[in-house]
Amino acid sequence: MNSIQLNNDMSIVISGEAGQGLQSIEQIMSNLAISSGYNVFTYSEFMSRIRGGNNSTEIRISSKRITSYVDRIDIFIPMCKGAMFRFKGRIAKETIIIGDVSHIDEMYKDAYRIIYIPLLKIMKELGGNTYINSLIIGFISNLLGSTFDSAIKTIEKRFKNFGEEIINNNMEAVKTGFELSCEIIEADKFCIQIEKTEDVKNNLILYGYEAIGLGAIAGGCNFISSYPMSPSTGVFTFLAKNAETFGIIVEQAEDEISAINMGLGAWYAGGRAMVTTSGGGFALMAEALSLAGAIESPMVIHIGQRPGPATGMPTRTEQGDFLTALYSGHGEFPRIIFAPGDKEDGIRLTHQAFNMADKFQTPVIILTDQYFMDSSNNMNDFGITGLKAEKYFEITDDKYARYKFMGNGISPRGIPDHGRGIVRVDSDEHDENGYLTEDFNVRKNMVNKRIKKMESIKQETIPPAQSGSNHYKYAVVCWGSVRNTAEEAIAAIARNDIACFSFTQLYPLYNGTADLLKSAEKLIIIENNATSQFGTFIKQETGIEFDHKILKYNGMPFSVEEITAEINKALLKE
Amino acid sequence: MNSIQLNNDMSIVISGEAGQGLQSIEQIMSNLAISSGYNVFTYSEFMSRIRGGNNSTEIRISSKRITSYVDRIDIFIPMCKGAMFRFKGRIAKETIIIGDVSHIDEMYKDAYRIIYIPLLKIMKELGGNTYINSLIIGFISNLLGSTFDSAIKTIEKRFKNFGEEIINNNMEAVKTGFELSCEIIEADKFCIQIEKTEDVKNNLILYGYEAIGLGAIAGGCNFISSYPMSPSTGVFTFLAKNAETFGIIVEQAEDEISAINMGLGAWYAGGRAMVTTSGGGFALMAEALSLAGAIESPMVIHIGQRPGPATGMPTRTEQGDFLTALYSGHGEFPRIIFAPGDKEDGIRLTHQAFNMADKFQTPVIILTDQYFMDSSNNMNDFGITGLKAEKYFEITDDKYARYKFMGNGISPRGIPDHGRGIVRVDSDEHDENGYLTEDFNVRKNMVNKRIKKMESIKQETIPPAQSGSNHYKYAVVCWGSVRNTAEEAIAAIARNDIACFSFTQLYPLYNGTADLLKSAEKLIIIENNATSQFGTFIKQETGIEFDHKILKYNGMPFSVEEITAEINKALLKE
Amino acid sequence: MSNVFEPEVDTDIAWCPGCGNFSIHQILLKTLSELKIKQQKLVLVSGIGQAAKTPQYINSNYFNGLHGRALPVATAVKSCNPELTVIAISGDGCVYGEGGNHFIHAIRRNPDITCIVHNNMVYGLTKGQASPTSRKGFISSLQISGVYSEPFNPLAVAISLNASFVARAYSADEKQTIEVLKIAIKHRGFSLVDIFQPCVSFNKLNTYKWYKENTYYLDDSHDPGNKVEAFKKAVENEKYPLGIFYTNTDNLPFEKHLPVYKDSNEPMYKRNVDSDKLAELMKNMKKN
Amino acid sequence: MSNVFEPEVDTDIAWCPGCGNFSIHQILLKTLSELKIKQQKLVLVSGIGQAAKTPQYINSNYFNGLHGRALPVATAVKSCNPELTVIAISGDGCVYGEGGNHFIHAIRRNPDITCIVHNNMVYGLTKGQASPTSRKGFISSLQISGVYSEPFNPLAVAISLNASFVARAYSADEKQTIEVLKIAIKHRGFSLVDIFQPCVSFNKLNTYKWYKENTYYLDDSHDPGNKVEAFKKAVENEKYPLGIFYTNTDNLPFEKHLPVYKDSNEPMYKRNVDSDKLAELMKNMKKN
Ligand SMILES: Cc1ncc(C[n+]2csc(CCOP(=O)(O)OP(=O)(O)O)c2C)c(N)n1
Ligand SMILES: Cc1ncc(C[n+]2csc(CCOP(=O)(O)OP(=O)(O)O)c2C)c(N)n1
Ligand code: SF4
Ligand code: SF4
Ligand SMILES: [Mg+2]
Ligand SMILES: [Mg+2]
Repeated sequence: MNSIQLNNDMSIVISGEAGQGLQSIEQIMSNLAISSGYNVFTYSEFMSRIRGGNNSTEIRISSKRITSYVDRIDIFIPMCKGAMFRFKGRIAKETIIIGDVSHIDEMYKDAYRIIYIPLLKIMKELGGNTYINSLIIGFISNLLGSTFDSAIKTIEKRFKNFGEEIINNNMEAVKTGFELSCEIIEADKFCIQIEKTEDVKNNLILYGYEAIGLGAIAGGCNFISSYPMSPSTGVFTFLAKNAETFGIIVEQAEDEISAINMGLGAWYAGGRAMVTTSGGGFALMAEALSLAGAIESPMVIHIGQRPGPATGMPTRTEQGDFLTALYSGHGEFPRIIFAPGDKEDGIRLTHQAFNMADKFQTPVIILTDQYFMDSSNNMNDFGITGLKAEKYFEITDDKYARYKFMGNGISPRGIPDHGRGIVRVDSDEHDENGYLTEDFNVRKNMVNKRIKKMESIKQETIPPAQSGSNHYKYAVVCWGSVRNTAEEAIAAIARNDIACFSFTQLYPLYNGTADLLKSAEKLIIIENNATSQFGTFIKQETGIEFDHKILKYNGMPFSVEEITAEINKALLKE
Repeated sequence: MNSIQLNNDMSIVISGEAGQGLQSIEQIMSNLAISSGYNVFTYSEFMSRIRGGNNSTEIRISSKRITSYVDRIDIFIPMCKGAMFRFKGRIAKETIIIGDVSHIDEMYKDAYRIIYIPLLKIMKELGGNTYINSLIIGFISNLLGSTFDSAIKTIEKRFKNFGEEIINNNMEAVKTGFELSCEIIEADKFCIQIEKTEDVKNNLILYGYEAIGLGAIAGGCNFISSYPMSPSTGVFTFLAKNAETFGIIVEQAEDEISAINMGLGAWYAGGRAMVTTSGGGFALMAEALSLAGAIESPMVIHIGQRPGPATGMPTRTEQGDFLTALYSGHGEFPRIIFAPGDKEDGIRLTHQAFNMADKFQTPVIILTDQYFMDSSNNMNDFGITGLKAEKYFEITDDKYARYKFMGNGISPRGIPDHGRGIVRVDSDEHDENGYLTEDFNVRKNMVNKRIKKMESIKQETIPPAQSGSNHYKYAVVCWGSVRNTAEEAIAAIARNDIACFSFTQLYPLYNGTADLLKSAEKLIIIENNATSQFGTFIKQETGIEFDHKILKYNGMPFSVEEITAEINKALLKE
Repeated sequence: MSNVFEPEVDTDIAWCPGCGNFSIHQILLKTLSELKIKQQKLVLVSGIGQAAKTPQYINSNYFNGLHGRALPVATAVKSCNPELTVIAISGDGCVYGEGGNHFIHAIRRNPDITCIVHNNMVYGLTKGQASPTSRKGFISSLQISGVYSEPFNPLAVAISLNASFVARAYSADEKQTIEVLKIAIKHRGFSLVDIFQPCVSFNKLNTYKWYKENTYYLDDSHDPGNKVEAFKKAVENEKYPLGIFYTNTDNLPFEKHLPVYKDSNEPMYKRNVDSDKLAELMKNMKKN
Repeated sequence: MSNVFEPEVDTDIAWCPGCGNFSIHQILLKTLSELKIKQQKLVLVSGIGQAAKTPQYINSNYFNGLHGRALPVATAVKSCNPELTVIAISGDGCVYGEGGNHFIHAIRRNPDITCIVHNNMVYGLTKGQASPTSRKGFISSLQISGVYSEPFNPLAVAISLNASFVARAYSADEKQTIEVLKIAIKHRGFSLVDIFQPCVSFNKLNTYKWYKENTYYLDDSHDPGNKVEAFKKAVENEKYPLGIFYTNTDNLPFEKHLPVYKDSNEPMYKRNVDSDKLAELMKNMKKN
């Protein structure tokens, strides 16, 4: 086998069973990567089971900032038998396969670039399969040019609560891995050249669920009641972990209906509540979403999308719930929908969701997906502590009327026992005081009042992030988690007549949307769903139709290569 | 007061408290009307309470078939104090007010046409206020030219289970009313001339809820599980009443979630199930709707719409739930939405809903509203017994696979123990056999399969009913229960350049819709909601935008006069 | 003595003449006044139904939410501001039917709230269908040949779940019911007060007369600290006992467990994000 | 003897090595085979969770529905075709958490189905959060400082609702559990079999050892006909009794009440609309 050279952007995929500790490898590796001066991106894809099956993590390491998933695999590490089967299409002749002979499928053994390491034998010596991930960490860390010391330190930290024997064995495993890899490098089989940069060393590495969680904390979230549901649970767990520090009430509800009704009770009493769920759980919240509309309660709802309908593929990704987020809940009332593209969007928009919900007394939905939740990358601390939680409720007096008619439809929001006023909220149609009414005129005015709020909300819509050319013939539209992948693809295509518009606010639609799009000759939309839901909505709002739809709905996210190829195909079609 | 003459179309409004028996009057009067040879239409509007408050019924009696609500009141009968307050805008100088002096508000007493009858005194003599409705029945029946005999017979039938004293007192009340009215007619104060026709004598009088119930029976419904919710409960009650005769399993569920999951269980085991609910209950069914999509189960869902959001106005009417019916439930899967315009539509479409649900293995939603449910009119028996319940499931063999890939996406549906096959349905993504799968390719194919069914469904869409001119410059679009009112208004406007398109299938949209509309110079849409949901959808599907929207959302249905005036206004705006 | 909780305006109460709800309304007004609860500190949470209209007729903060969903709302209100007195008040259909799951789990959670159920054994507002507590044989427009399901036994279920306070009262007995309610509201933890309430319009089976004939009061010999005895009483159905069946203080109230109130009782609305801590968290995340 | 219910294909079972689900799976296969149920006549209904995957590994009709919703589906299946043997099988989170309301009301309705709950006192599939049956103090990624809610007591609740058959078993005791399951399935009416099941991945509190040490079998002295005694046993929590706690045949099964089966046992799928009767109904509606 010839010596292998990898330059500036490397994608490592490690594949194993659930329970083999892929997540640890991923997290430790990304920490090692930035401390060594590399940019890093990771994405885990896994089955809906706790042990066995086949999961993988992609770790991209690069000299430039990278934040998206690629199909390309530079290094593939199978951690068990059967770990290669699902990667047939992605393991290329250029891929370096590193692993135990017994974990490598026969078909690769002749024609592919394989570096055998006697994983099983070493494991046996160490006394258990559980050390395999430490070994791999040692192995890769050397490849990346980490010092042995930093590798060891990370492992030590990781296992500090595990008793001496376990720590020692893991250290031993790291050491073995490190040495193995030294041998290989020395044997000149390998050469990785990724430019280092000091910049990243002080970076954060954030998963999507952490970004949403941090945004929530910054937005003043002090109440979360939810029901576990993949892929949204990470947000819940993150807030639980930080509950004591930040004074957050965390309660696992008996079901999603309870969760959101608790959330509404919390806002009513002066808390700042959110729920986190997935499409199926959100479906159960529809009635209470409508209640938020009726009582004009703030509410923040995070939906981590996964493929539906029904249970679908619990641990996979999709963007299939936009229209149901937009129209769930009976009756007519305002709402706001965000869909963060990258982790920074995740923090900012979640923070903003709390402020907007409070300001406009309306539910705000944040749409992410499994790809967003379970991918991570390094980023700057952009000054999150500067984000303020704005409170919009007021001290009430004797004459307080919860639904006082105001010019813009937004009545002052009171809180029980905060002032002398009495705060009445009612799911029935109500008068200004919150008393049930059957008066047809009051009804009409209350509908108008609620709908009126949309006007103020529309004044604060966020324009899509634009990348690519300013003088574009081709406009590519995407939303939510597709953003970074699309942007990287557009950058790769490197034409000066193409622009990419990544929407992070889906509803209400940025009012300059038609202007942005109509100047393009050809419009392309990219969505991780089967029916182009956002495209449908843009048509409804602007009359503009997309010429080409790039849709994916097999449960996996788009890769940079796929989008690149599909856009090129679309451009060729002219 | 001068003698009063009413010709061919008379609108009587009786107003009283909940509990005074307005419904009995309405039902008895409409029976008397058709047996006398008149056409009849009734509509009840009532508060969300059991006693007290103020409710009313409008009874229209006409020589022509009439099926819609008018603002005009020819005769107004207050049955208690405070019964006139809400009718200020509708009681005109021409309105004849008939009632006890103490029930008539002062403001009317001088300038309006009042016929005083000593209701209270008579009631006192009979020994109770409860006989007031029999008296009014007697009174009106004579006005209508019913014979005394038929009035008495109807009352006798009505009270047959109530003990002799009650029967006698009611008969006495009818008699008194009849005689009073004779006196007035003799005094020549009154003259009603409505042409009679033999045609109607054999007609049915159907309420909306009966139409849906009959359609369900004709469609082979043999299972209904629901949770009571106005205004949809009538359908449930109707099926319960007929359960034993038609072999229908009727179960009041503990909540709406249970109701629809029971429905899905029933279809799975070979039953034909429906649920009936309103927007709030439907919101709770969203997850199971998605389940129906995933497991490809037939399901029939009736939504009786009422004003939202949340509890809103429980006994009022609105068309505010179209978009939520269209997009509720996470993930992407086919569905069908009907919205009957008149009672015949109600029967036919509900019948068809069962057959379509079974044929395409998909949920079918029927959208009505309180106006539709609680209005009645006479109609022909159009041969409902000719409607057949078509069964589409098959006997299975050893090799049976529930989700076998077929060209059109529709796999043969098997039933447990009907054949040798094993029937596996799964809310997770599944393979052809119904086993859970995480295979990306199978996932993609299953999505395609489900979406593919839309093609077949689209081939059977129902065009909108067209009335008015064939060579139109103006096209008016409406849907659901607005149909008859719009049609009567268009007929009243009597121009030869206007056509009315009443949609009874909302989704998928009739594929000739763009063709129908684009030839018009001006497009008007009428919807009983605040945001023109169907108009929004038509724009999304066809790109066509409406020039003028006639929207009402105060909880009451449109009247013929309102639509007439609004259309005229729109036409003037040119 | 003027009662601040008396409705401000002369509202038209939407109940039927003779309905047991009127007595419960009066009982509640008196209880609140006698307990001298500060008006601003009271929050009534209800669902939807005839019973659920009660807060409309009380001059108090209220959250009149969705059918079946009063308890999660009440739990959250109390937990965001433990200084409030929170009463969830609704009908039997609302709490035991649509809201059954919240009933179970609110009891397990044990927030310091009082749950008053107007138990008329029927769905009043929707015109007379059976409720979970309807007796077997009860005939309605949906239960054509009578209810055949076992009636829901809220007391026995609450006791099985080791509820903190379990009582039954009768709307027509003002004095006793006020007494029970006062104890219930003062009791720390989840208190269930199921109140038998005649529905004169739709329940012709369980009338004033029926209740009179089919109830009796638990006497001093009953020990509310004894779970098995309480259960025995709760499953009696020859005659239905009234009074306090069961109390226990085994469990702290929900909100007392919450770490947010460890160092401070300040209600949530007064609190702000600690940006120093946020900065520190960010710093820690960097190191991972 | 070959068992028709053995999975057809050599499926990769998605449970963790050592999980109690494997024993329950084997127990169920043996029970079904010993009961000689006709393969086509068995329907397994499950929700979502690790337990809920069981039907995937049995060669049987199944309806693998939504999390929490097995019981309404199972009730309807049985009522549309009473000839079927219907078993609802799911986890503790599914049946007692998300599905708690259906649990209560299915018991009241009393369809002749068996409800098997794999009670591992944890949410397995979603990675270890507390379930309604988790013991106090159980620590998880969400219950950072331990569960403080009273654990849900399924047996006591079922007994309070006068359930037809209430039993608890333990997954590691194959013989006894098969015995209980056989009786449960043959029992006419709603049968609850709560099976203690170790979750080796997420429940480090309630381990095989813990179950062994904290359970014992009810002996012959226990009278399952005595509700109060059954309740007493159900609330024991020093050690948890195993076996049949309570049975009663007070109530007919749900489907036996249905008028549709008054004159004929024919399942619904074989029936057709009687158009003569429809014609007659139309005629009657004319006369009103
Ligand atoms: C989700 C939902 N389902 C159904 C209804 C209709 N509904 C309103 S009140 C009620 C039942 C009322 O019964 P109960 O709670 O016993 O109160 P009561 O009127 O008897 O006091 C129902 C079914 C609703 N409002 N929301
Ligand atoms: C509506 C809904 N909410 C949440 C989930 C996510 N979910 C799947 S399984 C599960 C809990 C599993 O616990 P349990 O029922 O005890 O089963 P186990 O895995 O322990 O056998 C949850 C919360 C879901 N699928 N649907
Ligand atoms: S319907 Fe029954 S519960 Fe409702 S107000 Fe009337 S009597 Fe009372
Ligand atoms: S997570 Fe627990 S319950 Fe699930 S398979 Fe693993 S051990 Fe069994
Ligand atoms: Mg009630
Ligand atoms: Mg479990």
